[in-house]
Amino acid sequence: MLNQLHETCRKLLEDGTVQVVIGYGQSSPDTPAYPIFVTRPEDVQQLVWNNQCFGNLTTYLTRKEVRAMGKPAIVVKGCDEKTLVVLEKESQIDRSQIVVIGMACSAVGNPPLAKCQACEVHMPRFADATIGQVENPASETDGRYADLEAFLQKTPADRMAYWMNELDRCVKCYACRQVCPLCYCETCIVDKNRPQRIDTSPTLKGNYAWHITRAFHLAARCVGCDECTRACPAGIDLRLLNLSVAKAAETDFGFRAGMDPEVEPVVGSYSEQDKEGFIR
Amino acid sequence: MSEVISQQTLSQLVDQWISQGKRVAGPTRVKPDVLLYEFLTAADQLLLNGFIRPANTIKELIFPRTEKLYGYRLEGKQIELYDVEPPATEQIVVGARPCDAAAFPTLDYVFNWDYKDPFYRRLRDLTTIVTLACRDHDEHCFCTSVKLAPDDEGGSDAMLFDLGDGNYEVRCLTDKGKALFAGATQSSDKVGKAGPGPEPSIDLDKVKQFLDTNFESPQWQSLSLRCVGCGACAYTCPTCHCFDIVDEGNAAGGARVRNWDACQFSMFTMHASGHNPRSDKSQRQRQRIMHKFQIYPDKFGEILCTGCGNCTRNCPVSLGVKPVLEAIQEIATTETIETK
Amino acid sequence: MARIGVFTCWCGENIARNVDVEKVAEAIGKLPHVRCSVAYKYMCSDPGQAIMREKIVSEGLTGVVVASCSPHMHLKTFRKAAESEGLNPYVVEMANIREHCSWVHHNKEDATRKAIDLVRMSVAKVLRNHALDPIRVPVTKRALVIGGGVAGIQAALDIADAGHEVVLVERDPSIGGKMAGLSETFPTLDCSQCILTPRMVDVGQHPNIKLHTYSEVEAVDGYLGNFKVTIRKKARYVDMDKCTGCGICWNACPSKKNLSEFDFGMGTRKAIYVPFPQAVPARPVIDANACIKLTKDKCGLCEKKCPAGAINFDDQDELITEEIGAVVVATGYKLYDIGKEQQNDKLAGYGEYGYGKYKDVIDSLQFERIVSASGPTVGEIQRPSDGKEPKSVVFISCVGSRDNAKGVSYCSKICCMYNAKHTMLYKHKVHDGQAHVFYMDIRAGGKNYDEFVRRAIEQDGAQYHRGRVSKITEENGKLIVRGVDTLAGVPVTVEADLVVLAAAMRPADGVEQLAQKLNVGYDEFGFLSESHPKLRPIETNAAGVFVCGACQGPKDIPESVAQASAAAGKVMMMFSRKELTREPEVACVNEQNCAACFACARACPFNAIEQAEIRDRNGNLVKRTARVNPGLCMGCGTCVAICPSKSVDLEGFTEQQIYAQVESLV
Amino acid sequence: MSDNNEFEPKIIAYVCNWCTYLGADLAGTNRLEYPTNVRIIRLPCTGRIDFNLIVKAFEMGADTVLVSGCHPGDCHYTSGNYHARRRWMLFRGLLDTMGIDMERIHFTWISAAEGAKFQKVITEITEKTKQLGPYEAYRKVCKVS
Repeated sequence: MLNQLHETCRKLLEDGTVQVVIGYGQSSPDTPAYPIFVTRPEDVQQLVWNNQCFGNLTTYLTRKEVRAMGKPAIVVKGCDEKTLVVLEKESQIDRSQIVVIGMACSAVGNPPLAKCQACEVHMPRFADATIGQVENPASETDGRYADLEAFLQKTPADRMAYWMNELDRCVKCYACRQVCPLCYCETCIVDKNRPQRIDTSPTLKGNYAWHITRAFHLAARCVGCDECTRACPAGIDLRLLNLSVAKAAETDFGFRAGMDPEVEPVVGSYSEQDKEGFIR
Repeated sequence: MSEVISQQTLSQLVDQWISQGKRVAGPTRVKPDVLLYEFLTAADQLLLNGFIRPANTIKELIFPRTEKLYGYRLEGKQIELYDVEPPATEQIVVGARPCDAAAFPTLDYVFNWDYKDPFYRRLRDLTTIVTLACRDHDEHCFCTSVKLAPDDEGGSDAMLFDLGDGNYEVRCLTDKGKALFAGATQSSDKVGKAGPGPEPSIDLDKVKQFLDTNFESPQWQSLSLRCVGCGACAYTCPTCHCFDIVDEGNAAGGARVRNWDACQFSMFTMHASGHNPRSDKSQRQRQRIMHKFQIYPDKFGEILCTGCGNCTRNCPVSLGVKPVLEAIQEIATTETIETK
Repeated sequence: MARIGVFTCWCGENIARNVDVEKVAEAIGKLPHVRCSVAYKYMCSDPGQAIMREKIVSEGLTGVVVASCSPHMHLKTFRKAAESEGLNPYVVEMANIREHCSWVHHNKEDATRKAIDLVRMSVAKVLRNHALDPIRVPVTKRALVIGGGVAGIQAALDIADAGHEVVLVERDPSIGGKMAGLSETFPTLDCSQCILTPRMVDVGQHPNIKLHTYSEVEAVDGYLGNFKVTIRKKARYVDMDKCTGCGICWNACPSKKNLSEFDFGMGTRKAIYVPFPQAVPARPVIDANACIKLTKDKCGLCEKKCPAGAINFDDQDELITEEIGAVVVATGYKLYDIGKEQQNDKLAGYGEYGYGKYKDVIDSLQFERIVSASGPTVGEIQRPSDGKEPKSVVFISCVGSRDNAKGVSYCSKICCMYNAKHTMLYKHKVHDGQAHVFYMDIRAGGKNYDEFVRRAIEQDGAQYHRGRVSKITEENGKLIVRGVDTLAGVPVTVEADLVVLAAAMRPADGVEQLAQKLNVGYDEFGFLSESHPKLRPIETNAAGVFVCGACQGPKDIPESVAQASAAAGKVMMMFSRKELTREPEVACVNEQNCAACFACARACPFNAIEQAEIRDRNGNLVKRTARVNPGLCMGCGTCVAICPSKSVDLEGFTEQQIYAQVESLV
Repeated sequence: MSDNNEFEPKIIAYVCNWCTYLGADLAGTNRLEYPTNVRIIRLPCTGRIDFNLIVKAFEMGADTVLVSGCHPGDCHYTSGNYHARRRWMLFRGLLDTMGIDMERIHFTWISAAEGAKFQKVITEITEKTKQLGPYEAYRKVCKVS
């Protein structure tokens, strides 16, 4: 599998199809793999593929420094690939100008990450080249919102208490935003101060406003790669927030971000038949 | 001869401090997979055994992530400014890593240089730091590369050494430290010893040489390419101390607050005009490294890094100081070979 | 430095009774940036406005708040007053302390406290207001009229007579629409063609009218006053300039058996034909599907015979563009299909009436052709099956109309009248014949309408049965119509020679696609939506696009004509100005900050946001961005709410203004 | 607050200019009395009402927030309220998870003709908020240490 990856990338670089391969490198086994940018055929050996390849590399596709390197090939897992669907819908990428190398993935992390438990895209679906086969794609896909549903067993008051405790640890390092492939705004709303909609201070007040905003700006866009959660140095479970909006989008509109390139995004469109039980 | 304290007595001591209304902080598990320095409500929350490297640092106790500088009230057409109550509660950190404590002597320079920062000094005076000498280290640790050690005493008021038998040797290094443990220890002939620490992997002189001569190097581009531009490294670094000052309030009034800021944010150097002198992330990564290993040393004679490795540990893409320095070292070597 | 003036109104007792206006003025006077704060009995009165104007000058005010009634009441008034002193009208705001305060709260202390809050909010807002200039858009003084029926003709002539150019687009080979095919019209029984054809000729000859028949609107770009319309001129195979309309060609044409659209299939026509003798233009067109030359590459007689050499078998569709300033849509109607086969599944159709199965079950428009002097039977009433004169005719109303089960809930409005007309026309030609009408209700509102129906019943002896027809069967040459008379409460069976079904009126085919091109709304039935049922019945929500005639809902001729003239009037209003000015409270994109995700463009109800590119001097792409077309933007602000980075803002309701209001609520 | 020191809720209402604002005007014209607690902020359309405004209202100490506009089909801008409705549906999912008290956010359609409904809604949510008491939880969030 790794050889095939190396060969594919070497060819792409050799025949000039792409100028850079965005893939995973690793300093030592069983440490988290990190993004590397291979530009010379002889360096493809640096590329690795294993269950430590957590990152969603698509976040680099919209960065000017990476764009400047020329046409990219990018290594994606099935889950990361969903991001491409959204990015294209939002006209951030031109799919024809990107070579997508899809890796068969049974799960990342040991034990596997929460998202992998309910993964249904072990095999990338739209890749230009798909590498490998999934040995044991064990996953009960209906458990997609299990953690959220468990959390919602708490009373609203307890939920409030939980988040006050969690968000109190947020230092506003914005790792959640910066690592997110869909947070590509030129200037984030929290960095705009006329008016100051969100307090920039890492106080509970500022953190609430920030995390509500972050999660909601990803409404019906977040593909659930959970990079924000993984990136958070304070260990805040942002996944729950993403899930809650995703669940609303699925239950109310049967919409799941990144799954079907054909369907129109939920936000920015409407149906006269939309439910409105909560409105009087 | 040495002074020792049993685990049990230490715990009693901690509980006693808490009951005295002091703010006692130490490494603790806030979640199964989240280890942080937090204020403790009971001694049993304190973690001292095994390899303990909290994701945050104790700089927060002395240089808070957000700090009110003064308040203002709007009365009709008048604006009234008022000072904030200075903090008065004594703070004690127990089980801090020496690499966290070692940051403070370095930080003291910048906070007591042309302007003596009263907020910093106040909390510095109120805080007593009890470190625990390291026995173990992980692949990110590199204190030995920045001329520190697993038992570096810088910034510590007292240092504990795990004797492995349920007792700790206590070395009181300052009067604050002495006062803290007065009467709580017994003499013993057991002498604690720190672990060997990581093998030094970085030649700082070589690095400095590169920095002095390579401000415009194209290498910065590749060194910074994978950085996503968040503040995780700076905010979990014991020595990073940049801040931003903002006013927050409404029609009734508000406050001027000082918040942590990080040099990897694209907005960090954004001018009001819209011009950004560090518009490219390679410039920002360069700034971070240069500040720590050239600018600060040139100005204060101290490296702005304790080799704790938190930047890499907390980096979503495992970047941080050590990998960059190692890369620089490699570049420097190959370049010197080429020049030969 | 901002200098705000606040003017609190007593509104006589209206405000002062429940709000301590002096206390409000005093409290507000203490606010930062407020230079003067006065209360007066009637701010909207001349002396009241005079006080405001004087202060604007003497205090050099940069912003004004009037605390009085609803902005819907007087905002324009006070903005005008400010403007008269050279202050930009858009730095004037109001605080509604009457409708929203003094009139709904009786505890004076609480009401006063609330009033102070409301004014404080307005002061906070006005501090963030800035001068705005009305948006000026040039007007191309040419109108497009879509549809050449009686409504389109009327609108076109009115506009053209006012001295403006009109482009009239008609889908069929001739203008005239449905009315040209009618025999006589209710309630006067005057000849339809006699009224209409002179107007058609006027259109054909009018120097200001550019007529495109056999053409359709392909695309519409631009906005109010500045539309660019692409028109498809369908291949006609006849050179309009060379052709003299002499008729040799269609006399020569051997392809006879083509059903005439104009006669609704009651008659036939040649492959090369003019729909009817009085057609405008009186130039033939070749039916490509019927023409032997075009289908089998044989014949070509017309080409050989034509003295003018006007036949061109190589003719192609042609796309032309017209620059116009306003659009009048008059696409008219068609009849409900009746038969089981229906265009969309919302409609059910009637199997039980045997339409399409029995030759002698026809619809009303087909009957019009049968009684019409210009029709296939030259006015002789003969039934389709055997050409015999029907001695008994049954007219059934509400076929489709008012029948939810069939998918049409509305009343088609004109059927009651033309049923009555049909019974009379029939009786006048077949004196020994008997007309029956099955109806649900008789709706004859209108000048001389009910009298007309009474005449049909009382003088011409039409038998009216109040009830529905359940089934029609054919037995030895007779149509057995089984119905019920709900008044008598008895079942009724009529042996008829001919049955005429008054099918529901439906919008013409393709109107929904047209509406989408024009950005005009339409209802579940496909009728175009006016922008207000009472006050803006001609306008649509697309600025510069007007509707008239049956495309907006069932109408008879007088109504259609009246509405058409109204539409023409609206167009002339537009054209009477050098340029149009629009409220400047529209959205504006911060193009430097826009991330070009175009969520705003997706959400904009008016398609006012386009994808634009910013290029440097050398034409290299710097970035892409959303851009608002101020000519199209109506200022709803949906884009602002949807933009994650708030790179688009709405003048008059900017983020700064709104947040300042909220943050003043301390 | 009135002289008696019973709790007087702070209610911030974001309403559209063409329906609910006019509905409130009509309530006034018809002299329909309701509690003084509500503070109306006029926006052109519910489509313009951003969720950050709701958060800001709570930060400003609102005990209840009302968002109101034109009935479906009546939107002055044809579809602004439909877009708003969608966003609210998703937003509620989030707030619910965050433990925000959903009884303190009200969405209504009030047309220009429904002055009586405006009176009813304001009276009811004021009463409701009085029962719920001050929104202590969010005030705790906003208490800047």
